[in-house]
Amino acid sequence: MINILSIVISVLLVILAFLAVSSKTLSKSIVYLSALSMLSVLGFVVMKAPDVAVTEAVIGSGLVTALFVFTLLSSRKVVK
Amino acid sequence: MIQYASIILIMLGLYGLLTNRNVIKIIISLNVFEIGLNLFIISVGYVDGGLAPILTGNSTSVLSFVDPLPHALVLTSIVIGVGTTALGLAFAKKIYAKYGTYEIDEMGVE
Amino acid sequence: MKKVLSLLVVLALGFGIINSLNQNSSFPKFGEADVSDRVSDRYINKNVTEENEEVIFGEDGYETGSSNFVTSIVANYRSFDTLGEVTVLFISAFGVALLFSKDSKRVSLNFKPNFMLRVGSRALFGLIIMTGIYISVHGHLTPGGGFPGGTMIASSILLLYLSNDSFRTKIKGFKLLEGFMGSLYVLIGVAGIYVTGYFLENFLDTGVVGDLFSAGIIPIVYVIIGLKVGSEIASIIDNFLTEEVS
Amino acid sequence: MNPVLLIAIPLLFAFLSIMNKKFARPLLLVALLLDVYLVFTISKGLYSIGGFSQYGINLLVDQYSLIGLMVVNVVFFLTVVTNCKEVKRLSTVLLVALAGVNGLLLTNDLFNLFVFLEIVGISAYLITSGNKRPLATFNYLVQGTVGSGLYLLGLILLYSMTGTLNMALILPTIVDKAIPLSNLALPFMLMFIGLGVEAKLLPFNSWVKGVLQNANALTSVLIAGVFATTIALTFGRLLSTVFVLGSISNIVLVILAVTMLAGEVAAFASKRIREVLLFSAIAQSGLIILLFANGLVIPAIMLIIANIVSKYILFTITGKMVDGTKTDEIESLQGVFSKNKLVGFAFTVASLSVIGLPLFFGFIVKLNILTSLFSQYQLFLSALILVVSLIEGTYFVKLLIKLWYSVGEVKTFKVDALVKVVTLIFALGLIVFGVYTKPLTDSLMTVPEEMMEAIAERGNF
Repeated sequence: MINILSIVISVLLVILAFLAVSSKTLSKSIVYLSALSMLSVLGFVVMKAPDVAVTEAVIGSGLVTALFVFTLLSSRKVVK
Repeated sequence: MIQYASIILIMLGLYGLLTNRNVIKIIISLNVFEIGLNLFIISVGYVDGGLAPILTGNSTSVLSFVDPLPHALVLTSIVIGVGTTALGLAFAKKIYAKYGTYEIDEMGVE
Repeated sequence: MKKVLSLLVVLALGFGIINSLNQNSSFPKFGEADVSDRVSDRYINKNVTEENEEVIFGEDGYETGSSNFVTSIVANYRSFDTLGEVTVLFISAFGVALLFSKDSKRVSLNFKPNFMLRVGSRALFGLIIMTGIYISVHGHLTPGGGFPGGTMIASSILLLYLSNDSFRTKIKGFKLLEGFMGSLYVLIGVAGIYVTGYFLENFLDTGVVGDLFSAGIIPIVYVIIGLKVGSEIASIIDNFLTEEVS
Repeated sequence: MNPVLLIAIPLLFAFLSIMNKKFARPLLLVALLLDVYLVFTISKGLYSIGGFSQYGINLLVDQYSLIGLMVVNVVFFLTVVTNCKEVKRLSTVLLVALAGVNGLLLTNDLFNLFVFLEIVGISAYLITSGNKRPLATFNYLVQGTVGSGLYLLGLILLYSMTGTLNMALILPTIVDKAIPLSNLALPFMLMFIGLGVEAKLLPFNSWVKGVLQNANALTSVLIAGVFATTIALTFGRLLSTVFVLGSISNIVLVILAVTMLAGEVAAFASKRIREVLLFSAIAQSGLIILLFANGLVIPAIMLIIANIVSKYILFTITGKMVDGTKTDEIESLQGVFSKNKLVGFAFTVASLSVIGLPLFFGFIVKLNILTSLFSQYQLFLSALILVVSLIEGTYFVKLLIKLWYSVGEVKTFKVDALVKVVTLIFALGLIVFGVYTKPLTDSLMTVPEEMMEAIAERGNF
């Protein structure tokens, strides 16, 4: 069971990472990055690292995404 | 399996750094690189059938736990990653204020 | 062309790493790490100086009283790393503030907060900040600790930003909190030198494993870390939500 | 005194300094003074943090780190004092940088080293952010982060094989467990690349040009002098007490040789004075790491000391010169020293010492390097160093002639009395040590033994 789960997670991780790196639009890239980070939380849980999972969920997935979005928000203003 | 995936993630991050010419995309690639790195570090301490490193109820330290040291290292590296990401984005905003674009190729020769 | 070349380089590098790890007889295969061979063994047994002994939940007299091994490493065995890490975040937050100019106004979000958002976010604010504090305080018993706890506190402030258009955190207050907490961390370390002879030594009673009031300075340090990280991240968010007045 | 105070005091002051901006600069000066005082009073030994002997983090004070601490702290202090105006908004950053630099020199733990590397790195990004070239600094940030990421990857591989992070324990554990050299090639290569980014080695140093090209005196002395010295010393300790190069030593040597040659050739071809110094600095750091990789610890330390002193003089004077004349084209700077004879004298002494002419400290260093290499029968390397010195001599002499002899009108620039005094004292120091080297060589004698002692004692007390 855990084995299948870890295989699914691995495949999804690679797909999402590829999408995040090669996607054409910035906002899509950021969403993929956030999803990748969320998925890595699952990976941490599978590898029995609850502390890291909590931290990554809050900091990596939440805060970093917010910072990216804020940067995009402020730059969109200047264009107009 | 996750260990291989994490190495592929590190490589994808490097690939993104080499090919992308957009400041924000470079920071995103950097983050992919760091996530891969963190997963790899945790995978080094994983023990099949090991317990999560927290003593609860009536468990004792004789049981087999996964290696807690990499977890502590990853906590540090996640926080450091946030620091550099925030700083990188601040520089990205500076760059945007100066050139009006995130594309390095459109900035002209410095 | 450049993409293909980079792909080839990266593929070769990745293949090389995986290959050399597979052939490496000293590198443990995934899931086969031998913890008893590493320093972590001593950390799990909470005894670095003498022979290994069993640690039982609910008893006292161990080197650190934290039932979460990761916390005992982060806030005790390798506390110096954590001090450095807090410093990294501190200098990043300071740098972000340094890079943005002084005359700035808030980034206007493209929507007016409606009634639901205002009430909901205020209700959530309390919940999130309580969760954050709980996680920080219970860092030595449950997963989590100062870093996620502090970030949660900071994100509750982010919520206030979203709901209230004229809200502006008092950065001065955060600066004071941040500086005060950082100094406190260093001073606890220096106190260790004079009480027991070692920097950042745990000079309080370690108590019973599993109690809330146990583990000596670990919970204190973790709460300090939580507040410091929280104020640093709040000031980063604040800086990102302001833009230069041109 | 406990050496941890060298790190704790600047950190404490940094945290205090953000509460009230007015006190930031006085706090920086006080911290620097305290650190300089402490450096000369701490005693040798292994200091544990938290009291966990070899299982926790240790700070190691031996002759090697003591010399490094003295040099770095004193030069850091003088740099701040002579550039008091530029320091203002960076006071907190400099406090943290001071803590980071001392930490890098003292720490005896691989992961702790990574943390301090990040601290020093981030403060370096912020120090260089003042040059109004955000893209260059961004480039530096990305490369630095990838570099330290690769270092971390190598570190964790090493941990998974040896089960320890203590630098003094790695080598004994490798011997105990009989880990074959081929298995160690990957982690050491990754760590070498990671540190190579910060140490300005060739394929990984494209950040240097953008960051230092337009830098003022403070930035360039800090980055090219203080930080470069610290990284070189840290690298040196890893190369001599932790790394087993084995099968990758040839790759490493090629990287270093190419770094040196490319640096000197680029310096030779350059038309701007700051670029000349910059590329020369790259070549020098290649040479330093090369010496460490060959196990020549004493000549390497001598070269590091000669380097930081001459780099301080050259970059400070150049920075002031460029500030005053608003140009750094060598052609338009012709004859500047004919109006500023004292400063010109210091500059000349420093550059002649870098080339390695007799009577100056640089000569003793080069002689020492060559004799050590000959005694190891490293003929190829000695030839390489001779060729490199020749190129170096040509462009420095060319530069000096241009700067002394005026054709037509001459630009002038003002230098504070303090800068004059400090650079002159350093220049005289280069001459004095060039004639009478005994005290220095005596104090360096025991360095290699003491470095190995920590390993022999396996990080115990």
